[in-house]
Amino acid sequence: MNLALTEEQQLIAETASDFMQEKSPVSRFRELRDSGDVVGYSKALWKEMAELGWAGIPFPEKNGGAEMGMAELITVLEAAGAVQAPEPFLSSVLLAGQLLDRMGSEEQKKAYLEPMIEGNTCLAVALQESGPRYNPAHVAARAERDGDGYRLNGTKAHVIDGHSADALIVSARTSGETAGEEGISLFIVAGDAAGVTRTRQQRVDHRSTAIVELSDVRVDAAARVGEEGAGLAALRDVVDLATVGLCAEMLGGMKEAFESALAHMKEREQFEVKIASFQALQHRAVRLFIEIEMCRSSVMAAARALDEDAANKAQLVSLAKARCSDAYVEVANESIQFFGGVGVTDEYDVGFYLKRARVAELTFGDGNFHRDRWATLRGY
Amino acid sequence: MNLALTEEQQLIAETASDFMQEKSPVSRFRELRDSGDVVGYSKALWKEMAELGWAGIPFPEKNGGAEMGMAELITVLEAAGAVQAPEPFLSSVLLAGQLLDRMGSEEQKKAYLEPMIEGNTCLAVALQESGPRYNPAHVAARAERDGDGYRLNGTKAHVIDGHSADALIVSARTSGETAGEEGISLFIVAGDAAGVTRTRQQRVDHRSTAIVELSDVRVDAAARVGEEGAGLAALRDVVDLATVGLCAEMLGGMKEAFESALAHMKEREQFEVKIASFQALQHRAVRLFIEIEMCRSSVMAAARALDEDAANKAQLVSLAKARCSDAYVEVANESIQFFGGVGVTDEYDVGFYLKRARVAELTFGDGNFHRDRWATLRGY
Amino acid sequence: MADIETFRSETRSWLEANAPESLRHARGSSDALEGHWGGRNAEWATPDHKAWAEIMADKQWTAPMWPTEYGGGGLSKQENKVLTEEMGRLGLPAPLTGFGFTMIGPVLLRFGNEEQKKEHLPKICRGEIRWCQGYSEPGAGSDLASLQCKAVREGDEFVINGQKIWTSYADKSDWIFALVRTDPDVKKQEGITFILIDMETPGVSVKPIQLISGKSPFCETFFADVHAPVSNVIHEINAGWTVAKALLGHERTMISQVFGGATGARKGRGRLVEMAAKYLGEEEGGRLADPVYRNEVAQMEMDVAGFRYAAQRMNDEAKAGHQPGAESSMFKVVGTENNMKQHELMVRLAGPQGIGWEGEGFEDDELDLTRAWLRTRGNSIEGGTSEIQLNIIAKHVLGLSG
Amino acid sequence: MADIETFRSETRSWLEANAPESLRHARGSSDALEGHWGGRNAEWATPDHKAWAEIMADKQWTAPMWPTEYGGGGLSKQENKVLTEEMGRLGLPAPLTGFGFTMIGPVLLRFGNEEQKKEHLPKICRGEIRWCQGYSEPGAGSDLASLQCKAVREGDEFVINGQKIWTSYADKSDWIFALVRTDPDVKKQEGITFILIDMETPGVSVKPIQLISGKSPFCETFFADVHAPVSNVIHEINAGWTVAKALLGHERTMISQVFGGATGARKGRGRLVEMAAKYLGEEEGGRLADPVYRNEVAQMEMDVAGFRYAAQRMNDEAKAGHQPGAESSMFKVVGTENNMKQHELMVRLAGPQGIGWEGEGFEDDELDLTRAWLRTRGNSIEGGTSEIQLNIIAKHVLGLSG
Repeated sequence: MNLALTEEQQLIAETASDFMQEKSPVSRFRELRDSGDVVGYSKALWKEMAELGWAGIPFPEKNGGAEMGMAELITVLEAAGAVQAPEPFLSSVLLAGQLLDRMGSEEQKKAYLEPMIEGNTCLAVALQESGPRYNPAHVAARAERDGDGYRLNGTKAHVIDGHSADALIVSARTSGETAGEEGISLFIVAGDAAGVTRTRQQRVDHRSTAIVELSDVRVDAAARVGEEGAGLAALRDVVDLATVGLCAEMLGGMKEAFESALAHMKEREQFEVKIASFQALQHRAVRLFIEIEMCRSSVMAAARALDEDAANKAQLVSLAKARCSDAYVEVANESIQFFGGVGVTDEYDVGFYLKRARVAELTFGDGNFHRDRWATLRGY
Repeated sequence: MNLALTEEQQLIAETASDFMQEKSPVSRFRELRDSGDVVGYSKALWKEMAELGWAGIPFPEKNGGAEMGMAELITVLEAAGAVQAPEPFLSSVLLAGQLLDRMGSEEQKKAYLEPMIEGNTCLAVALQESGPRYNPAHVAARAERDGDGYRLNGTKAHVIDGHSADALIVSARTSGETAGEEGISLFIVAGDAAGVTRTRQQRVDHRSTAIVELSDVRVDAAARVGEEGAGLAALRDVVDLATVGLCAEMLGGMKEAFESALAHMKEREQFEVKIASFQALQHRAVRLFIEIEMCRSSVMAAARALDEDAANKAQLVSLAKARCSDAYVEVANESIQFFGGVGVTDEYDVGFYLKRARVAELTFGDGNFHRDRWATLRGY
Repeated sequence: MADIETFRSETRSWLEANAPESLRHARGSSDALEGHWGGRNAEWATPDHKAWAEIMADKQWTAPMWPTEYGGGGLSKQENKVLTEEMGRLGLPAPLTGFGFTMIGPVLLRFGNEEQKKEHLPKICRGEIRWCQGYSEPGAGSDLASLQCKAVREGDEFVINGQKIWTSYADKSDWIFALVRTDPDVKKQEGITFILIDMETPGVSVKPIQLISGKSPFCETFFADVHAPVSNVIHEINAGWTVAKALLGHERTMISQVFGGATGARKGRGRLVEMAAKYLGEEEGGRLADPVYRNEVAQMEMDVAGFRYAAQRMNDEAKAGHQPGAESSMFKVVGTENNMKQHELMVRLAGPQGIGWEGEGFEDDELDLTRAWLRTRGNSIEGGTSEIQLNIIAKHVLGLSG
Repeated sequence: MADIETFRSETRSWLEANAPESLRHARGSSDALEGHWGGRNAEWATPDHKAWAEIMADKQWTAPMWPTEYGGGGLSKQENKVLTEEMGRLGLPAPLTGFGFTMIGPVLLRFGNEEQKKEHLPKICRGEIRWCQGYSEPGAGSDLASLQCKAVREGDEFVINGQKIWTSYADKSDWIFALVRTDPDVKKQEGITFILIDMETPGVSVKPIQLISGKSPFCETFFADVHAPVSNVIHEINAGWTVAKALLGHERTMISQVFGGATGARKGRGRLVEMAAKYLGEEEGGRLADPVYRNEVAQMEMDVAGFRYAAQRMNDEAKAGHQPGAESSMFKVVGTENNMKQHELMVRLAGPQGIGWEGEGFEDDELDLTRAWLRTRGNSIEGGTSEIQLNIIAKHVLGLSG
């Protein structure tokens, strides 16, 4: 594992950062929000990003991808996080795209993965239900054999970008009981298929998830992704990938929130001096700086462990997510404090980071969840 | 509940503080330690303290006490904590004395309680054993009927002041199994009784506990304190009393450690200014000050709840102990940091407070233990 | 003692006879922040609320302890306590509330001249005028004394130009009491004047502030060539800082009391525990299923309880004659931090259900919680930042120079 | 590449042939703090340790990368790495260690004149002279440049009066390198000289310091009219601060590496988990019985692991050509804090068994733990306090003026 950026990674990072600053400053996200948009991101910008190759980074060249890995993708996600770009990397690339890449048939890849890589569609994975929060085995939705196909029933919740996705990959039971490890199968369903009802859940970070109700949704056998009953392991794997992708986005967010506060401190005067000169604030700022550096190392290590399929990759995912979850909220809280009163007004951008920090914390498991997982993985 | 000191309490507090500063400055404790003393405190000074009425504060007048309560006693203990006076208030007054006052026969009070109140003897309670740390029901030691008396066998551990006590009250099972709630009885045994072997455990705070081995120790029925099998509730009660007494001592300790560090900061110069002028240190000092104030309120509330036999008294004991446990260690750690290098030398006194803080934290339950107890008491 | 008991029975009878039936044991009656504020454009929850305010104003009990000549009740501390208790017995809401009673009223009583008291206090007592506070400015946050809103004297008037920020409810208020700079050439604290301004004066405009939590009572208030008579100055010209400081200490105490009172479950299962049980489950017997969050809930409850006992001690010591020192700063810091931490913990307990903004898929309570959490983020900033409070304690309590 | 493989096989053969059998795979062989220090009064763990030092000194591999003319091995970085790997393969301890190798040696190589290098470096390489460092003074802690120990020139000598503190192992050392004030009338940094003093010179006396953890290697060192030749000055008179700063940066890096390496369980159950299992019990399957402490153990392990990856990143970036900035300050802060927290947690896990001092009733490991915990309390002070590190980062990395 090498934790320094290669020249190629450095180049991707710089390109992404330049693009985001130019095409997607935070003001773009603010306009999207204020416009009453219900999609949650810009389809046009998603297309542009895809044309730069970002949606295809981790996929085979034969599907239009770049055959690179998480180490490269996280540099793009960090840049996106810095400007609050809400484009659907997690849902389309890391969850649905990776499921298709790992489990999908060639036909499915042609039909769903490749158009997504080209930026023409967005995908989502409906894996969560209400109840125990972060356990992908908690599936009550059922898929019953119906001729040569299946009939899906159940309710999925908190489906990231699920409201706007062109197609959904749904986890449902072909056997076993809720929370059982066996019997979870995956099906790809068009977003507007008969029997699918999607309710948009507007979140505090001004992005959307969906409640997806499946009522006698009829799909062909060809809609099944992977073998029957073999969905759980793949779900867990892609959730780990998406978790590290989210961590990278969080890293970009915390860094930007912190730097905006630093800039404010160097400019704002109180009691005839810059507030940057107050030692108590300096030390707190340094603590945040250190924390961000620690997060960066953990995220980079986790990404490389996933790329290398390292034995301790799951541990490193938990290490990164626990640390980023706690750090992003703390950095955002402190940054607002450094801004003072204006920091809690909607007019300033720093509030976006606090909102996103909280949502990100509570997505794919918070600090407590991942500390518990770390301990379990390490056998205690 | 009134959380302001009455004039009488104020007077006791001032008397105690003056006495401790004059007769028992920290240098006295240091000399005791350096002298290779094995008792752990000064019997002469204990006598003087008793003559001022302090050993009798919570006991009936007919036994030589003052018939006051915890609200008064904690003012003395705070003064003792400030100067690291190691005299046996916890062991003799709050554990053994209170057990005798609540459960003892008139003969037992005459024989054991009254001489202690006069400062002529010291007592200890052997309630802990090795294993689950803070649960007084964890008793494996047994008392078997032997004619009209009992025969005691077992090993008690961490007996505060047990090495030097003139008599020990021992918890042992007359029925039931280890950790069972029923069947725990109390017996008073002379420190030098046949079959009693005491091993001094020197602790990091330069005070001592004892391992007490009971090997066929024969006692009369008259040595039983209270009814057979009825010991546990009383043990729990007196541990709560002693816990609050310990909290008061901790409060005195943290306040003194903090104030010594403050004084140092106002005197010591670095970079041509007093280190007291560094804002980062100022804010940290204020945080400690606030924490100490919060501890004081909690300790006073717990003492009064015990005196008033309030319904939530056990909760308040846990509130005080959890807070003081965490705060004393933090205050001592930070105070040493404020002192800088000299703070970790044995020549300075502040190290005594860190050592005592850790021991006190791990006596009668640490923060985690009391948070767990609080939750249980509140039904969740 | 006989007198006070007579007062109690008379009060009880009078309340029984006069208080509107519909307001007895009404929900939220003790919430000092959400009373009825009166004013030219008063909004009354029900006609009975309006009637109740009028009945009490006639009785001169809207400001029970103010002198009778200004519309107050002239009650002693002891009598006022009895009145509060008896109103509490019936669960009656305060008839009127607002900055008139809590801020400018006390200031007028202490610093106002006879004419000013006669002019303004009775209107406050009758709920005719609603007041707001014009202190902060965009360029002067923690360093309040650096304020720039300018007042230039022209004959018997001041002409005011500048901007205030964080003027709560300015959009609903009739008058504002404001700090303005009347002398730019002296030490900054010495050129400030405390002045009263009618919000209907030409040149006054107000713009509400949107917070990260959504709508808020805060406004920006702008003054463009606003004329106010010199007779509206409270205390002396250029002596406004003295008035401001008195009021700030008062405000800090109020805020710390609000946070002391607003939090925490005294009895039974508090909201935190209920939420933990709802979102994370419980075992048979009611033990919370997640032991790590259980520990956090206990810690939080204990912090809140600890704060309550600290507040009680301060009150008990004050009763025993101790002069309060910088305690209000301490309570401001701890009370706000507890409130913030508690809301953060509640959101974390609710998990994915705790991060809704609006619309479907979330319960109303969940959406309220999310907004409340975001709103609390301002607690450690408004009313004097935590950093300022720490500075005050460092200097005035610990004697750390700097 | 061929050359280096040749070097490897030759090195391997030579080590196999020459390294004492008894030292192979000896415990603690990689502990840089506990090697053999040599010196006039050297204490050797075994005769084989002494023999090993002599064999290696003859081979000139006690300081493998120093120039051969001063007793070093003249190895390249790559060769040195191979030597380290091959010694590691056999589990061999470093033959010699100490401040001669890590501090004064590098200083002499950079700042010393030819005569000084010829005089001192070979003796270090042969373990004949043990060095200690005289920097800190009682009155000058974090503000090192305010040191007062005075050196007055008399002809070809300096006469030194004053005191040093925290001189590690001064009681066992032969020479000291010290900062002394040679000009009191200029800016404090500009009047300091770096000088070498033989500890056997009349007027030098040493007093060991007792710490809260018990005995320590630290001493106070006193100078009373101590004469040292002017030729013992390193670099120029009054230019000692330049030398000192170079050495301080070096020291910080070393300390951060020590804390990076000393902590943390890379594989299997670490010490923390073992202790938690021992003192708090475990369920069937090995899950720790106390879920709240389990969470704390996980947090601690994750902090240590996070630190390790941060250290690895710094190394990888350095290899990729990045100039290290103030990273050593960051690592000093985090490494020491992790170490302190870890020891505190271990004591808490051990509970009443974790607070023994000496004598019966406690296991040796328990008593060692208690002392180790107390010793770690100095970690955030020694080698530059955490506060100084934070100041450095604030100024040099974040550009916060002040």
